[in-house]
Amino acid sequence: MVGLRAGLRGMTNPQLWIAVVENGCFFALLGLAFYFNLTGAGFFNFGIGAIAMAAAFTGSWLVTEHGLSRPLAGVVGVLGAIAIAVVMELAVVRPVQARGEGELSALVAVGASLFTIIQLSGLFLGHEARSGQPFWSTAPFSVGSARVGSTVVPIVVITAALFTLSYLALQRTRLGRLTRAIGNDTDAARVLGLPINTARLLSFAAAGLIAALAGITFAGRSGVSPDNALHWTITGFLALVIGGTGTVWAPLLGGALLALANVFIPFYFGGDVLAYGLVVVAMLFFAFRPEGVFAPRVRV
Amino acid sequence: MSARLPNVAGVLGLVLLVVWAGSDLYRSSLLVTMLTYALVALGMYVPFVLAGSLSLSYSAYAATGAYAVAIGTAHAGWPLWLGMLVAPPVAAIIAVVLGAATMRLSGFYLGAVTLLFAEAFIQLLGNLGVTGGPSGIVGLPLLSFGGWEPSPQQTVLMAVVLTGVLALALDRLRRSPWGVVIRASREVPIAVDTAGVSVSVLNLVALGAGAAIASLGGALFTTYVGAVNPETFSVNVIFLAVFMPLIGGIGNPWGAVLGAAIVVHLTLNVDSLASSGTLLVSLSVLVILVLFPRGVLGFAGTAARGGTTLLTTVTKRGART
Amino acid sequence: MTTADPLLSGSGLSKSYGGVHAVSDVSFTLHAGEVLGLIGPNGAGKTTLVDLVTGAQDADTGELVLTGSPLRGGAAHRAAQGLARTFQHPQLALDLSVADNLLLGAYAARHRGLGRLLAGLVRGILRPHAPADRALAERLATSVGISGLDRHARDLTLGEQRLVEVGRALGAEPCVLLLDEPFAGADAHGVAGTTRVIEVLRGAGHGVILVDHNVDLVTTLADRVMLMERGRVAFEGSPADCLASPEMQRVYFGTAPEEVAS
Amino acid sequence: MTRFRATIAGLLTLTVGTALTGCGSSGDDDNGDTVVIGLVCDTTGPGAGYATPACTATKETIDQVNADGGIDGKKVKVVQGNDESDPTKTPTVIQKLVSQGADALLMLTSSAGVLQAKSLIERTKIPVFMPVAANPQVTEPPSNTYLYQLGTPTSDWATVYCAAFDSLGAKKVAFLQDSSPSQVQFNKGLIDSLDCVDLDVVNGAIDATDLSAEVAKIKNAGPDAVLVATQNANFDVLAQNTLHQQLPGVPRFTELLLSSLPSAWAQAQPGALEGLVGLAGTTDTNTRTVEVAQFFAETEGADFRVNNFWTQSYDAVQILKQAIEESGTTDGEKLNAAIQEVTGFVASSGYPGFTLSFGDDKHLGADGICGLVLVEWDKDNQVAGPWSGYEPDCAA
Repeated sequence: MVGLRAGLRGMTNPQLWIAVVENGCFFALLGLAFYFNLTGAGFFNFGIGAIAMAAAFTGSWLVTEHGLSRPLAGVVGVLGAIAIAVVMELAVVRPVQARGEGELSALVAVGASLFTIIQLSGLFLGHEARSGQPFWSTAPFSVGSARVGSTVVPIVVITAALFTLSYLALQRTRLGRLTRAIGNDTDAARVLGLPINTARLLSFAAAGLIAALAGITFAGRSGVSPDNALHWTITGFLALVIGGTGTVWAPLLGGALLALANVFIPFYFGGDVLAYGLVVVAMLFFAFRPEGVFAPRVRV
Repeated sequence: MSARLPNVAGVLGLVLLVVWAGSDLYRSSLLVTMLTYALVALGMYVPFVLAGSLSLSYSAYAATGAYAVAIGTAHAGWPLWLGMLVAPPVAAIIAVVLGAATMRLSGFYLGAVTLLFAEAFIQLLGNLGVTGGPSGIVGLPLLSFGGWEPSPQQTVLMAVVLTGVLALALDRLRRSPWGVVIRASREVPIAVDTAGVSVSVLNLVALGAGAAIASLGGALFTTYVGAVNPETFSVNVIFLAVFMPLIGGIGNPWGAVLGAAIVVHLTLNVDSLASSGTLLVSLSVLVILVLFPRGVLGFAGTAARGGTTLLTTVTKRGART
Repeated sequence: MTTADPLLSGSGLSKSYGGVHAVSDVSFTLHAGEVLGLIGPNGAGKTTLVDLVTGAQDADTGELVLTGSPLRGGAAHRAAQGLARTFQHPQLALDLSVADNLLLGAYAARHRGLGRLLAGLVRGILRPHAPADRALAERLATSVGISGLDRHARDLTLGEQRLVEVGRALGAEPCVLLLDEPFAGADAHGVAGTTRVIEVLRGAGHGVILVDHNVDLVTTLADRVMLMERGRVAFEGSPADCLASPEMQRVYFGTAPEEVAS
Repeated sequence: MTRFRATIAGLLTLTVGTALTGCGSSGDDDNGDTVVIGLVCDTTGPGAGYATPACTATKETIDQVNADGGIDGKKVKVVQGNDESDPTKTPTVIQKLVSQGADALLMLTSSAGVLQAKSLIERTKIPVFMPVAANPQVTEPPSNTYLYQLGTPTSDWATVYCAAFDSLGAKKVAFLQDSSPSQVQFNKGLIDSLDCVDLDVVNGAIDATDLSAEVAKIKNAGPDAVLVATQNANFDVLAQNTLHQQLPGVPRFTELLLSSLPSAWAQAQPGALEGLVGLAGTTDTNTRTVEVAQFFAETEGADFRVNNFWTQSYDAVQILKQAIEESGTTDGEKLNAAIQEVTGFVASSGYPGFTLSFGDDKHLGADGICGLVLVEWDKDNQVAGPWSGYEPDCAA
């Protein structure tokens, strides 16, 4: 009875649900960035976390050290992130994949890119954590007993907007449908003479854009440092694979599930259990549902 | 003939390194760090390069080796070398259990789960009592066989011999029927399966063998330095171990050893306080992956065969793409 | 086992994906020294049937018997019982040499089961090269008619790749060999090599299941032919009867609509 | 393309080539005219946040010592290494500095690295200071003969916190710590000593992106005060942001790190640190501190704000200087004995009268609790100065 009441106390605490929403949106956006890369290039871009970090970190550096306005710094951060993503594709991923050695070489290449971005950020902008400088924040307010922080509304709005736009872009535009076709079967697309390279490049750029917006907005919560990059990458990857790769909405569900784990595992079992809990959740999930919740439709 | 060249060069290189280190404690320490990395990278070579499965738990296996030595000595009063003997089977068992639990995963999925496992393993080492918790185990005695206590130089020499023998063994294994089967399983698992060798069992054997070798790296480091703690083999080590064979060249196990030497040189021996060793290493990996996919060894081999051959390969590769 | 007992038999084999019945209720027999031809249009279920027999896919229903014992388990287990196959899309390790690819079947045969896998690991380190293996590779190459053992497999033509696959299967010394479209993309030389292997196996009392689009070749080589259509056996009998059958006329030149689902 | 590849190959060969040539001279530079101090600074790894200022402080102090005539008339030479707080590198970096003739080491890097090198330091027999480290495990036995820290044991922290809680009348206190094993172990002594209050311990994951669950638990328990016990600035800021939002009005305390990291204050949301009380190492009421701050301000500029990273780095060099001068030697064992003779060294941190002493079984320098200063943050997330609620007394 006591256990049940304690259990309910967690589940009925609106503050925790606000945390689930805020974290879930962030994880989902990172997952969406992964999804774009997967769709357009058939490839998990493990540099996503580093790109999100670099955008937020650079923006913050521009605001605090050079007095740029937040929106301007945000634009620079986003453009920089897109540039990094495009360079990664053109200079690293494409040449490595062109040799046709399977996915491992490309995976190691983006791994090395991840570390390079982390270290270059540290070298030029400093290794210390910086305050987040979101280009948009709202005044905190209360809903009943719960407080809604300044970054909650922006990240929810941005998430809703980006997911809707992504859905429309991928389903309703010719280029989007083309991109999906290429991700489904690159060889067939090549035979058909589709503009594979353009679509790939666009998918990298879109992933960079989404990651940057996610990073810049979420950094408003507790700052950003180069050390965040790897953790953000793994989080986004997990959000995508838990949600599945079947629809553009999948990372949203994956992000929400991951956020539930991140909030309620510490609440019920303590924060020290989180590391073990994540391994177990990931293993169970991959073992029983390796294709995620929303699986791509099986073609016979 | 050309197959033996890397072996001869590798052994010669190790001998030169031993001579170079001499009785200098700093150089010996560099050499031990290099051999530690080399053993972890050689361990990863088996599943990663030969079988093509990216298991990222190698920090855990190195730590298993280190703790086998430390716990055996500190709690059970074993001599250090006994821990070194116990480490490989223990690490192999952990790897096989983890491998069995992740049998259905491959590629990115396997990488993600094994990386999470590695992080949880570090947390576990810090929470257990027998491992000495977060401060680990320090103050281990020096290596001793019966009454004979080898000098640091002799210890280094033994480590060099161990690493050299393992690199030679892996090179022989790579070219043996077993090696052909496992290398084929990387490209065409279905062909190997329908030829009668279960690829999942083969992968488990590769994971076990790799973990056993990597554990020796951890055991060596702890034996030489006399201490271990949960952060000794952090997630950093995993990525270094992935990068090292690629830097050296994946065509041959000696590439892993060469990669370890280059990484240790770049991170510890180059006096560049402002820039970080990690940056140099990741940049070299990018350059090598993009421009020299066969690594330093592959490039050296090509160069050795003369400029004409180089030109032909490059033009041929150009023609194909 | 008497000579009348089949070498390999299947009964009631079915496999469906979602609502599509790739193979439904197929039964067959293969006798020692016999070549069973499997023909039919694209999507008839030929390759799926080969997959079900070799264990590359699990059947929904059905039984298989090889030399009197039930044939079950995964692909590796079935190979150990005496099956070998080639693939519609050749599955060669492109980074390895032709010799290594040819020897893969024999090598794999030596490493079946955990015990032999571990023993092979130790033996591989102690003695990586046996001269006998080189000789075996040369014999396999000669029997399928391919040369240039030290070439990379990636430099082979499609026809040569198919020959290497046949040689690889031969190296495992199977009692039943399943050939999935060995003639597609092969030149006259390739056809001759594979044909020779089939004849040799037949002469030695092994069984061969031959799947191909080339109806002329299959009917020439096979002792018996099974015509498949949409996952079912439409006709079974001697090549001559098959060619003359109304089912053959219907399936290939058709009165019935040809649904081609890939 | 071919030429490009060849050029890159040439560059790579050069880099590798330096392995054979560049490190040929690692002889013993200690020819008696100089004192060589080895400095291990993590300037590019996870410890860069605190190691960088501490490293600068150490080098500036050594420059001043040299300008004043050196130690015993000998110039001080600095040899420096960077281990990126990676324990597999720390032993080698130490060996490198020792082979370059280091007579003593100042380590501004992670505790894990130094723990890894403990056995090595014991064998090498040269004194090692960790001037700014707060983790006392490093200087606890075994293998601690040559290791020293300037800090205060956590039992002294507990005394200060208890007095502070008492001044607020807080009986029930929530204790929020990051669950990294090293932090849990570090806090164990503190928790054991905080028997003055009813303590409710809550763990959060160190790399958490969110602490709402932990704070919700704290809120449910209804404490009179909250102590955030972490050495991880990100965790601390995230915790303060969340507590400020969800438990406004409940007094908050933190450990020693945050007060020394102005960059971390900027990470907090506007006003999130208002009213927070934390441990610090310096106060303007100590004239020694003011003098040292003025010295650093000469090179660091007018904006310079002193904290214990600077004062402790300064003091470590001065203690080393005093020990070498009193023993007249740089021999490791004799120098070590001389360090253990240092008593009543007037520190440049803490309250006036705060002293440092070392001994055979005293490897943590602080004498008493008045090396600790409680400071309070204002609504601009800046440290406003000492907290009015309670001041540790040097006489206590």
